[in-house]
Amino acid sequence: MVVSESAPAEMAGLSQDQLRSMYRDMVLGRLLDERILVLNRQGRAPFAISGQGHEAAQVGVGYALRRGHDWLVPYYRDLTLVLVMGMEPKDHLLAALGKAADPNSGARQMPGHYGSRAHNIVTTGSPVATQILHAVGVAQSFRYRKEDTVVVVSVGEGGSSEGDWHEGLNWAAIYHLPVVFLVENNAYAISVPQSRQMAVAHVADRAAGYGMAGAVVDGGDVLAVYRAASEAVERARSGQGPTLLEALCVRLQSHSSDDDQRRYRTAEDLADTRAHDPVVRFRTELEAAGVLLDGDADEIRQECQRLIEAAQEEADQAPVPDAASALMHVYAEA
Amino acid sequence: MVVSESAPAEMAGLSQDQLRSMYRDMVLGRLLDERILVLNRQGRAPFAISGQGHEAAQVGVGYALRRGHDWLVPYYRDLTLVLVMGMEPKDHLLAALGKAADPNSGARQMPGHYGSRAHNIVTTGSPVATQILHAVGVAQSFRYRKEDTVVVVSVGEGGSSEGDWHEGLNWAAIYHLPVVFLVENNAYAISVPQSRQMAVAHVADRAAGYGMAGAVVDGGDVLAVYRAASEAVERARSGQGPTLLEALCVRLQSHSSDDDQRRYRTAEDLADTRAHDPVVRFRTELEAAGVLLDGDADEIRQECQRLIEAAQEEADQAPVPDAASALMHVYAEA
Amino acid sequence: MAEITYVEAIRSAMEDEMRRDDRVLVMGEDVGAKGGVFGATAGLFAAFGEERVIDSPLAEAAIVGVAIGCALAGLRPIAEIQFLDFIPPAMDQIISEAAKIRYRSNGDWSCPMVIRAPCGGGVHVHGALYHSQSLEAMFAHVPGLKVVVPSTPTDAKGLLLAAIRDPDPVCFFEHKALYRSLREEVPDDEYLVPIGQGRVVREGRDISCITYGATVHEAVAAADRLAKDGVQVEVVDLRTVRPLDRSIIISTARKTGKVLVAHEANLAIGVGAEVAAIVAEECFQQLDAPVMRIGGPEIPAIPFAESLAEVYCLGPDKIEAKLRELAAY
Amino acid sequence: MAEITYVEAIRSAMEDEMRRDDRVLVMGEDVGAKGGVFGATAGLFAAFGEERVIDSPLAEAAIVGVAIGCALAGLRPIAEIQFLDFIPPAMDQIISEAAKIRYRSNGDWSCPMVIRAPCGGGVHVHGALYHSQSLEAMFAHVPGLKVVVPSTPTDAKGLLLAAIRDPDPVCFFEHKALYRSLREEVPDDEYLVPIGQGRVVREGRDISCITYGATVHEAVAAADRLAKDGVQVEVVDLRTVRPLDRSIIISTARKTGKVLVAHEANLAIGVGAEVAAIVAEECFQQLDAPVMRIGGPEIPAIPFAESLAEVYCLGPDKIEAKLRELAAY
Ligand SMILES: Cc1ncc(C[n+]2csc(CCOP(=O)(O)OP(=O)(O)O)c2C)c(N)n1
Ligand SMILES: Cc1ncc(C[n+]2csc(CCOP(=O)(O)OP(=O)(O)O)c2C)c(N)n1
Ligand SMILES: [Mg+2]
Ligand SMILES: [Mg+2]
Repeated sequence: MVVSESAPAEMAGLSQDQLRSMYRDMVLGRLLDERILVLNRQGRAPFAISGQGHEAAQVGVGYALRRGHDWLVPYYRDLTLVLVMGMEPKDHLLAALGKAADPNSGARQMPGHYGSRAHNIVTTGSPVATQILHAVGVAQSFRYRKEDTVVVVSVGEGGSSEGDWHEGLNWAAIYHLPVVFLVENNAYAISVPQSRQMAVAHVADRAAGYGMAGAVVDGGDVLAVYRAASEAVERARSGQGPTLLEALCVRLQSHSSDDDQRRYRTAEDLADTRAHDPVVRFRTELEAAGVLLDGDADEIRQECQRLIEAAQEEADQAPVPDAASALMHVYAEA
Repeated sequence: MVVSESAPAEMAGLSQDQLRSMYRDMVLGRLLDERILVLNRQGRAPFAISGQGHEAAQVGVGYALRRGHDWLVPYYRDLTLVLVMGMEPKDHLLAALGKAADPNSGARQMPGHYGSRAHNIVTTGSPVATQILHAVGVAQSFRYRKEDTVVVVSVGEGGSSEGDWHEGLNWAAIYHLPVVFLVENNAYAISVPQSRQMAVAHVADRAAGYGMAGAVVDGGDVLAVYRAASEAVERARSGQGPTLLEALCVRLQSHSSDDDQRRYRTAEDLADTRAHDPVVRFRTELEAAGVLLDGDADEIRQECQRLIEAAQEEADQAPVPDAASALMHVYAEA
Repeated sequence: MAEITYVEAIRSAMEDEMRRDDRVLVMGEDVGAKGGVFGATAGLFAAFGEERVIDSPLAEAAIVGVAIGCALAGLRPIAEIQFLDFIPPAMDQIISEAAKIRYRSNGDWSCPMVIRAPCGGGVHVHGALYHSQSLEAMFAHVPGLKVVVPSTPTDAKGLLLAAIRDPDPVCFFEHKALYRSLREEVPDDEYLVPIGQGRVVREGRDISCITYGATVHEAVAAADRLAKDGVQVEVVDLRTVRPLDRSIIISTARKTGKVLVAHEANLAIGVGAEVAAIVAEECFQQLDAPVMRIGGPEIPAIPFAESLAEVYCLGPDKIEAKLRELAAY
Repeated sequence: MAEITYVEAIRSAMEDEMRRDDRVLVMGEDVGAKGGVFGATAGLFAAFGEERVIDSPLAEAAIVGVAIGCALAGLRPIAEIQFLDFIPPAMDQIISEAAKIRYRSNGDWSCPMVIRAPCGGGVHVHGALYHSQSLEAMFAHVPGLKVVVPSTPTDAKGLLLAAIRDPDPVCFFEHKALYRSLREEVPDDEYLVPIGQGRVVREGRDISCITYGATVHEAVAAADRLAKDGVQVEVVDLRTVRPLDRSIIISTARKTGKVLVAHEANLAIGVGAEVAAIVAEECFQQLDAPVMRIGGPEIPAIPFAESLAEVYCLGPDKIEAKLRELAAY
């Protein structure tokens, strides 16, 4: 198990534009996430699930992909990652408000159930870990058609306890499939701490037992994630098989809008979590490295806010689904 | 991963009587197994599933247990192991012939579906790997009641691909439960070779990823198995948690009476398998060590044959189940 | 008599039984410190400790499979599945194992355990497709299981006590829309509601509405409306969908001669089909109208947006319309 | 026209379709070199290689889940589950995932795939409790799935071709007692049997026996016996149990006025309950007798010993007795 470390000075060989773009995507994800929580608190969005604290992991992985070509099978915390893949803030505000134009599901599913064929983002449901097997099947198809496409599938550390997780990793290893298993480990599955989920320090400790590569990376360090993910994606693309990539994240918010994490996490734990905000950290690093100059961060923030504002205006106006449409798409329409 | 090696000279600290008894149990299992196959070929037993080639692994494990105290959750190849636990040849001839007095299931299940409360042998069905979780629950109960009982659960290497297997090992590791997971690896799951079942050399390579002890042992070497199993049982009994114990076995017969392994195994593979008959091997070792003297082996064989003969006579006479009884035991009888 | 909610009835049944019988354990996701996502196990962790209130890994087959092992070893486990929608990974353990253990061992082994899960949805439950399903038909089809779907706090408590003491596996499905919306006085003293017995919730001579779960309350509301027009609807709460209380079904159908079966679950091959088939076979001579059914339409589950959810859900209006159709027949 | 067995019909449908469409893949336990435990995939491995005929690990959720992924990526996978009894571990992937993919994505994604499994038992199939079950009701309850249970070689081939080309997930359950016992001439040219259409196997004006799968042949045998006494039984083979062919059910019931529904699966909340409920609701005016049902008794599955298996199984005698009961009504 290699815990990759960041070398902020060299900035992973990325250009200043790329670095700023990564930061901007993290900010966009964060602000959109915050906005959705506000809509929930206002009683306008019945349900919200937050990815705050996972932005660095998601941007790091997203930038390692050939967007428009590679595939993603996400999970509900991947708001920032699906934005990186090309979805728009409006798409998720439409979902939060239950509007017909929600591209994920037409407001049939709860918000956070991502999917968009246009962006190679596979539709996802609620059951934890089922998506692992879908990604393996997608990868099997790439291999069968001799395509050089890679699929990333994400899941929480809790999800690694499910049988489907095991069956999927095992299958991918047997067939050396082009898939990256991304575990976004935020140390909790709702209220259940990692120590009640597994008896090992890292989910990626299991990679060897499947005969695949494994890596643990600091998920608060976007560049470290980018490097580790790039390696994993390269491995997959070049036919050397799957990787189990574990990104150690923090969960800044409660599990969902139906949960209150103060009821089962100590004040110290929560304070420590807040101290590991990956967006703050990357800003600090970019400022120290001179990539972000005075005012740049604020400008990025304002640009993102404007985008979200405009998106919300559109989403507010959008109609709710037509009742009759509820009966459609059970089977292919004749 | 430690591959335990046998040291035949010292004979694992066992007395000559114990060694002879182990050999006798292997022979009894083998002969009974052969008899059941004959009944099948005669058209008298509709189905048979053979454990030939697994006898050393099973006797080695069985002798490591406190019989009458410890528990077993077996699988369908464990004929010899359930005999070691105290079941009788007659019990399995009754099952093979579908007789009412079959103690495993009253002829409701196919032969090979072992179970006997009197012998702490948990009832088993056909679905592969479900039993893993039952054993974990049994072990959780021992722990809850602060008993010093150990449970062994067995499964094939193919069964290790099932989700239940993963969920069970993970749970047992988290709670340090007194369970020994015995994988009887005979390199095939029906026709599927190990290379299509996993991308690792040994199932026990997975132990570390669960945070539990693991060992691979030559399942053709009864004393090596006995030693490895004794260690695992001791570990469990003393509260140090579960062990994943893999015994490398050979499958001398086809998967079941419905299968013909010559259709998917090469002649060399089959010849090599036959060369690894564990019963022959132990006999040779015991003779070399002077534990079995001239004629001893034949005498043991004859004793076992007589036992089986008598048992079959009884089983032949025994009545088939009464039709009305088919409706019983769906729920507790009022 | 204390006035308690439906979820408090569930909670107190478990607490009482855990005090009375130290073989009773609870296991499931988040049942410990958090007390369950709906609070059904609130306080149990503090009262009984982590050996008896087990925060399981995120693995439903394990929750049920380990509980089966506990039952085999003589304990009385209660397995909580966080939402009924997440029970399918445990289906094999439930229908291939728990349901068949007594039968396959010819009575040598048994599997006394309870599998609790919140079910159901509704326009104001925002759970959408995967936090709203009513899957009881799949379990009610399976000999070896018992399946209970209580509709009131009193029943919830009495039936859960009976389920925990039952010698066989019991699926216990609790409608999440009832958890906090219903409040009722329940007896302070221990009482059991027998599994397998329905209840006439409201007497009537003109039409029978046979139902269970949260739909009972919608049926009663609809019946009240018809009463204003002089049509007397008898509402029967099945309470248990396996085994079905055939005698209450047959007697109400023979009495009124007109039957509507109603449930939230998908209609096709649901519990209602069985009830209708029983009525059709047993009450042929007494029927004055076709047996009618109302239930979930041919879509997978309840969608998220309210405008869509309404298409799925029953509610008093739709039931009333069907009852009036029957009345006019 | 070649005379082929039921299993050969299955095999040749897969082979033809694999030749026609390179998106078609087969995956499952032992489907490769062994050709499947019943030989349904015999020769495919040699013909199409290991990239298209995949010996899966022993993991049913994976077989279905990976097939779903293939379908999402544009292939047309056929997933074989070795015995229907071993499908429950894949239930989550089937009912929570495959069945809901189109609906939950509002039509953005779809999941065209076939899940094949041998089902059923009988006195001379020695499979016992876990190699004999008929679990179709569980899948037929679920919107989003189609469920096909063919009874003849001709139907098996034509329906399997239709299933492979269907844009949605199809469960395809093959009765193992038919695999080698039935032989029939099937057309040499490509033909499809449409999913969702029943078939009148034998015309009759007095009683309808509505059934499917292997029971069709038992019903025909029973009908032949009644014919000797001048009672004309119409035997209807549903062929597909989701979607049900309502019009054939209603028209045969209205025609004869007497209906027996028969199937091997457990009776309670089975497909027969739905058929009976449809008849009861739609044919009330035309019925001359109660809708009757016959099916698996209240035991988990078919026991091993013949004396016990007979208690479970239908067979012409039991069906005949019920038909005579109806005739006499
Ligand atoms: C099969 C299944 N079981 C339970 C749930 C309820 N549930 C939703 S998220 C969750 C916790 C997931 O934890 P983890 O995998 O660590 O991901 P995180 O939410 O921490 O990112 C649970 C139990 C579910 N959605 N699916
Ligand atoms: C869940 C399930 N799937 C499939 C089967 C059919 N089946 C019975 S044994 C077997 C192979 C098991 O192989 P392995 O685990 O290696 O044990 P072995 O038979 O080699 O001892 C299969 C596929 C089953 N019984 N249960
Ligand atoms: Mg987590
Ligand atoms: Mg094997």
